[in-house]
Amino acid sequence: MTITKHSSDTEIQQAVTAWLEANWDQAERVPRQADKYIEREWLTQVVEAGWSVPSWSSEYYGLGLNGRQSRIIESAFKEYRAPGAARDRYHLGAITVYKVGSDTLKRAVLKELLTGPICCLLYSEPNAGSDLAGVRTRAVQDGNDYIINGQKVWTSNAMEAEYGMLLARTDWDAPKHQGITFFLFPMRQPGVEVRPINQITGESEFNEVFITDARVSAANIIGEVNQGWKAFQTAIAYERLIMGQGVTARRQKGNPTSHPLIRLADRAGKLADSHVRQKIAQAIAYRELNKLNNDRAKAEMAAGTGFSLMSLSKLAMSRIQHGEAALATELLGVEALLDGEQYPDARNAHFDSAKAYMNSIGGGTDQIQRNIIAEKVLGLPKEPEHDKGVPFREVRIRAIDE
Amino acid sequence: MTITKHSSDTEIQQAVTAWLEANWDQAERVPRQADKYIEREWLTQVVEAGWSVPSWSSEYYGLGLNGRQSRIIESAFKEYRAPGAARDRYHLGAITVYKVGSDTLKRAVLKELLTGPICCLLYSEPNAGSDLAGVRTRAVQDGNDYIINGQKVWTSNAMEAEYGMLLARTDWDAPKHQGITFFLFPMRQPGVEVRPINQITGESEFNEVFITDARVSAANIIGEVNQGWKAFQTAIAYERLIMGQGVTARRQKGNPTSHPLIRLADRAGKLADSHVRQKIAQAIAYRELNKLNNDRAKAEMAAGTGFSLMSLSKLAMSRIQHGEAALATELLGVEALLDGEQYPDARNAHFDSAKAYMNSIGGGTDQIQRNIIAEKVLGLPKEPEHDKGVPFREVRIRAIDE
Amino acid sequence: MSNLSTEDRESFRDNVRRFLGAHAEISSVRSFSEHDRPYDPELLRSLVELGLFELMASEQQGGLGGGAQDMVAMLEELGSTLAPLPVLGNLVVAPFLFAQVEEPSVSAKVNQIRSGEATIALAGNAAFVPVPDVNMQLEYDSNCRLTGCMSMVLDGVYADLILIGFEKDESTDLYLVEKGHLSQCEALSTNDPGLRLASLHFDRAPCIKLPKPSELILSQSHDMGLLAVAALQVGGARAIFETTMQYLKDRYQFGRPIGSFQAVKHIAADLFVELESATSALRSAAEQFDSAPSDCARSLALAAFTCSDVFMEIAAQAIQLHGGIAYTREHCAHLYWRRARSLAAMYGNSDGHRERYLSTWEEAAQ
Amino acid sequence: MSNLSTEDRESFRDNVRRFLGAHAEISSVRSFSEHDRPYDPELLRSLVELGLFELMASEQQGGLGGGAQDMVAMLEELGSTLAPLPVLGNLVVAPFLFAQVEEPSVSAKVNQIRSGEATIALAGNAAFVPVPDVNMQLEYDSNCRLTGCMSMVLDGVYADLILIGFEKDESTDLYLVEKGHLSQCEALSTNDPGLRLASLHFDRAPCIKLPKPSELILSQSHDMGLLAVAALQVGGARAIFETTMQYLKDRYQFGRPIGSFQAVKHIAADLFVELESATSALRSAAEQFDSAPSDCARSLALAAFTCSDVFMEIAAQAIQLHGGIAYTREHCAHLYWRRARSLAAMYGNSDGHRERYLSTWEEAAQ
Repeated sequence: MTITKHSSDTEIQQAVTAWLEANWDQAERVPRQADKYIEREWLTQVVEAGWSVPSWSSEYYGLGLNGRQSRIIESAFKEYRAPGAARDRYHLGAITVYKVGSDTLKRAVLKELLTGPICCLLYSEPNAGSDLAGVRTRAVQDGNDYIINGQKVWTSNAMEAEYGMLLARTDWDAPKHQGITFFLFPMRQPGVEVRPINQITGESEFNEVFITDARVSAANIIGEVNQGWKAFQTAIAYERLIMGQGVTARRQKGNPTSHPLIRLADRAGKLADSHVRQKIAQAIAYRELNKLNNDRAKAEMAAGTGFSLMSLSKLAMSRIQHGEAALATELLGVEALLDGEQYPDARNAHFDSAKAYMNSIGGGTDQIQRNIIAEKVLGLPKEPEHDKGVPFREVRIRAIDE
Repeated sequence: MTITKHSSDTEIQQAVTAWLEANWDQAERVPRQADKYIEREWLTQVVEAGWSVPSWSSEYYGLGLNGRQSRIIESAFKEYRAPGAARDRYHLGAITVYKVGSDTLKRAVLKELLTGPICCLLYSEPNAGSDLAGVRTRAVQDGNDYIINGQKVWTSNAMEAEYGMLLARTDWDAPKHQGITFFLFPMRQPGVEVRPINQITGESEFNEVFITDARVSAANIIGEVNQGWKAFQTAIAYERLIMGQGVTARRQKGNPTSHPLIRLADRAGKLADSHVRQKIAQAIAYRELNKLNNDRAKAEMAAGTGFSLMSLSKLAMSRIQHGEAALATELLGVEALLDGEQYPDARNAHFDSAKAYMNSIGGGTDQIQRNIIAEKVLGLPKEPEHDKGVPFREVRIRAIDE
Repeated sequence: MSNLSTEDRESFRDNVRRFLGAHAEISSVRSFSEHDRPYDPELLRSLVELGLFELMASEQQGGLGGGAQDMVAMLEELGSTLAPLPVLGNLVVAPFLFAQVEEPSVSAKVNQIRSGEATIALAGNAAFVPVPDVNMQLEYDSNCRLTGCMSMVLDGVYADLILIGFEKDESTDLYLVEKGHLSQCEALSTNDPGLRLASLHFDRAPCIKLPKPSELILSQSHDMGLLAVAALQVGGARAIFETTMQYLKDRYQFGRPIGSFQAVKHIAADLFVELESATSALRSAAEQFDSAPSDCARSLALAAFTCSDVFMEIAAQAIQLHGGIAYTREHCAHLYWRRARSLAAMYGNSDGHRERYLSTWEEAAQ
Repeated sequence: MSNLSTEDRESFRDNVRRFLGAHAEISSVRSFSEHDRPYDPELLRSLVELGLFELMASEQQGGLGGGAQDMVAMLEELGSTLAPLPVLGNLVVAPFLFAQVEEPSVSAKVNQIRSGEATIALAGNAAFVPVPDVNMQLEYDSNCRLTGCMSMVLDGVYADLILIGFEKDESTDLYLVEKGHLSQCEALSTNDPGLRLASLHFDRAPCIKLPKPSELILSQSHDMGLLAVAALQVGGARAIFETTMQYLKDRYQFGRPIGSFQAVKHIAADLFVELESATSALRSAAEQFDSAPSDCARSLALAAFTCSDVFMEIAAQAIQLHGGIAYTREHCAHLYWRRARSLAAMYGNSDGHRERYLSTWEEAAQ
């Protein structure tokens, strides 16, 4: 039976289940008809069956289903613990190419992307942090290729990625948003060096990527030459969406039956101290208030009016995370000098205190978030923009340029 | 004996005491040779004797003395409780004319100013608040006079003043600081209406001044046409100096033997509550820290390095005053609903809470103070100025101008 | 529980908002305390016509049977105007206390209250009284007369009826007294011109002793009063916040709207987070009250301190952000600021509610 | 009291600053904890040559007889570098405790400490110990040997000498033990790589029991230690503040230095008020200690919580203002931030000092 957007939920359910029964060994977690599990082969099967990106058009490996219908397939795969579904929700590279790439590009790379390679997103640079459009990585045309030189930073998954979606400047005489091109850039080539960043949390989630005379074909431009900023907006929006989903699922504090700050205060013998109690109460309250705001946002989103509320959560989370971690540190007393596995309370307090900067700096600092809330939600006027309409080569990156 | 800068301190002391003995009845607080006390007559005597402005040159009623020598005279007058001394320290109008007026203007008005009239300072306007140079009061030449139209606000002493030192715009095509003229403007004329401002504290220290087709002679320009901003800097600097002296003397909180917040907490039965105690301690600490900063500033000023510390006090005072008043209000409990003479604690808490805005808004808002500290002390770069070099008539005062 | 649908509630809210926008002058607060007159009878009558006074009355009593969510929605609107109105007595607490009283002697009064003919003040030391007099003494004699006095009675200056809640030995009695039977009524000077207080004296005053209310009704009356204050706080905070945002757009200095300065923007953004948080806390508490009135202690406490703190903060910052103009009595900012300071002292203070909030977390963990 | 003139102190300070600027690498902190080695002997020797270790020794003992103001001036400088140094033991507390000991058996040790040949750790439960072990037990037997253990001894990993202050029944004994006599020394992992802790075990360890110190010496040793921590905090806060201000000038985004954005400026201005306040509190407390050491409780408490809070605040904001670069371990900001977090836990916490500060106001009023 062919599944289309006119199929009933039951038909979809039956079709995907039947397919999985026939092709996937749920117990062994391998394909039924394979000697050993080769990821690319299995993913190819999934793509060809249409389960990989069911919401896409049939021209590009999809079934043209709506969101609800797609979720049925995703759930079935989850139940069978089979990989490869919902790439139309989670594969940043494939989604971006599908949404903004040319037909030629889509035909050339989409299937490859869906059946394996991880795609990272190469946008931040040492001099383009809060000012994301201040890209200085340089792309110079050379026949059918572009030659890339520059440095990217804060790149997730750069070690594993076969492709990077790369922002590079192709016109230095246009204002900053208008001279940027977006490339699907092969990472596994000479001239691409990836170095993990040691974070203050002890983690290394991000990388620096140094690019020296590396090449990318003009055919791999996503969108159009010098129109990369617009194409990039799609990618970044999906990245945030995917990240946001991760964060929500990560940790559920605010469990009604216990609270770590109450436990720490109790252990420190300070649970009767009214000052400590006020601080704990307010810390717990900030988290609960944010949750209530988010609940209200979701309800209002359904009615199409919740954008302004949604925009508050990231900023609010900075106060919550920094505040809880600071209070936990304080409650440790002298134990705050210690760290490491042997002292889990101290380790958690230090880790959380450092990790809080991930929210207050990463993905747009608190300062940028406040600008956005003030301008986009409250309608306060923008600051006069200093680099607006200025050819990018004249925009300063340091005082010495004066 | 004629007093000059070469006289010894003892000679000065003897001379001024002898003069006061001869001319002023210390017990009755009237001149000895007068039937009744007419202020202007007495002040004329003081001016002619040189005691009024001893630090000024002899050409303009002074004796050419230095600061220390002048203080001897001031002290003697204070001891005899005789008015009229130290006008070179306290008479804003006379000082400004003396420092920046033309010789013609000085000869014309200085003596008159010293022997009576109060001078107010007319600078703030409804559209020139934080942006003091945004003056829109208009001065148009008409023969030997200028005709003035506009509105001033936040003027102290406008009711009593015979003259106002007035900032008015004379060139609308120059950038904002360069088209302003400073006038010694007669207040007692048709077209000048003074209305007291009712403040949220219940006081009326300030006034609005409405000026409609009033006149001032071109001879009364202080400094030069269109150079008024510079002349005004002298006046405002002296105004701040005189105000600052007043504030320092006004109230000495932080008396070591009692503290109003401790008393209020005790009365509310909350002096054992650790949260209340922490808040009180921090409130007291902020005031003590500011005092310590000021002490250090004075010591460093002697060594010529204390400017940066001096500049912090006004900003720090906002947190102190708002914080103390908020805490007092909180400690009142339900009594915070009340007000008036019968409830002095409530009345003080409400008054102080309102009056704190005098510091955090008046004389440059906290926001302006932070700009100054960041730019002048910490050397952070200025914001790009939006109205720099722009003809003033093109500077916007409301969105509708777009 | 509420008998109104969400749509009904929102359309009710819109009606009230439109009406108040057209008829309730913020400036009415100024003149209110200067004359010894009660609330504006015309405004009251119009609100009765809008059905506002029917809202909380039960359906048995011919009311709309509204719940906390409905009440809160209306009071957010009333809070935004500052217009002097007998909110806590007539609109919230008395209807709730009377909802289950079927005493004929009271029915007439209830109708007067609901028709806006009579205003009612809440007095005594019971928890449902917004400004309780914890030191009060009261004697109810064998002739059914009351003797005693109580200070700081909200609306006590001119209310036609006084509802007294007197708690002693963990038992609470309710008495209803007519204004005419007061032996003395002394108006007190208040910081907020829109909130008037009096101390009242009774000397063998005839009264109606109401049937003893259940603990549940008493505690829920308190909870409704507290929610009402939180709603007034959110409404007031939102109104002065919006006024301030408009000013930041309109006011130009240095050739730019002052709202384009980054530091000003950031204050605004932070205040907006607080405002929306308070709104969420308020509405969630009301919802919780409607769905599980005996299990809403945590929500209520959260709403109480959050809404109180936020109104204080926003009203205070509003003056700062306006600059000099708000230092004048002509501007409305100080009126909101005074209201914030007064409401913060009703039904206990923020720290107390925060303490209670934490206790609910500890209890849950046990 | 100090024997140094203000000019001498400032020229001493300049020498130390110049020397540290040239020779003390902030990065030395990173490698410090990775090797099981003591402080950099070359750096120590140079500081001895600068006279730093003579500073606090009394003149009778051939030292400079410096006072709290001198100590504080030097420690502001040392605090700015983060360089690992045996500050609290060798420079501050031990010299003070030894200043009046004339026991010949001790003199040799004192000379070693002052020459930088030997480093000394402070252990025990006495108030002068920066990280006291309140639960410790200790036995001093008839053969003059010590048995017991104590956790979290600062510098305990490699110090040549351990000075133990043991308080029991309101009486304090001092013991001096050589490293070689420890039965066990376990290094603990710490959050600040520049501060190393160990737990120490003694099993009938030979020791020198020092003459019983007076209450005054004990309490002043504590006060000096506390002032030293406050000075390190101010020094650290100033260093990372200045680093941050420079970054705000150098770093361009949107074609402007980020320090030209108003909201960033305002954070900087507020932090500067805090920094200068802490500096004033510190110096005033040191001055008060020098002029009236028995009447400086209030000044000391004020300095203690102010300097601690300010370093925490400035170090935390420094990371935020730097943005992503300070989220990397390569950047120095997190090292200051770790130091701030660790110092905040020495000699009690901020809230405790604030409480003590208020008490002095209450006592004065009685």
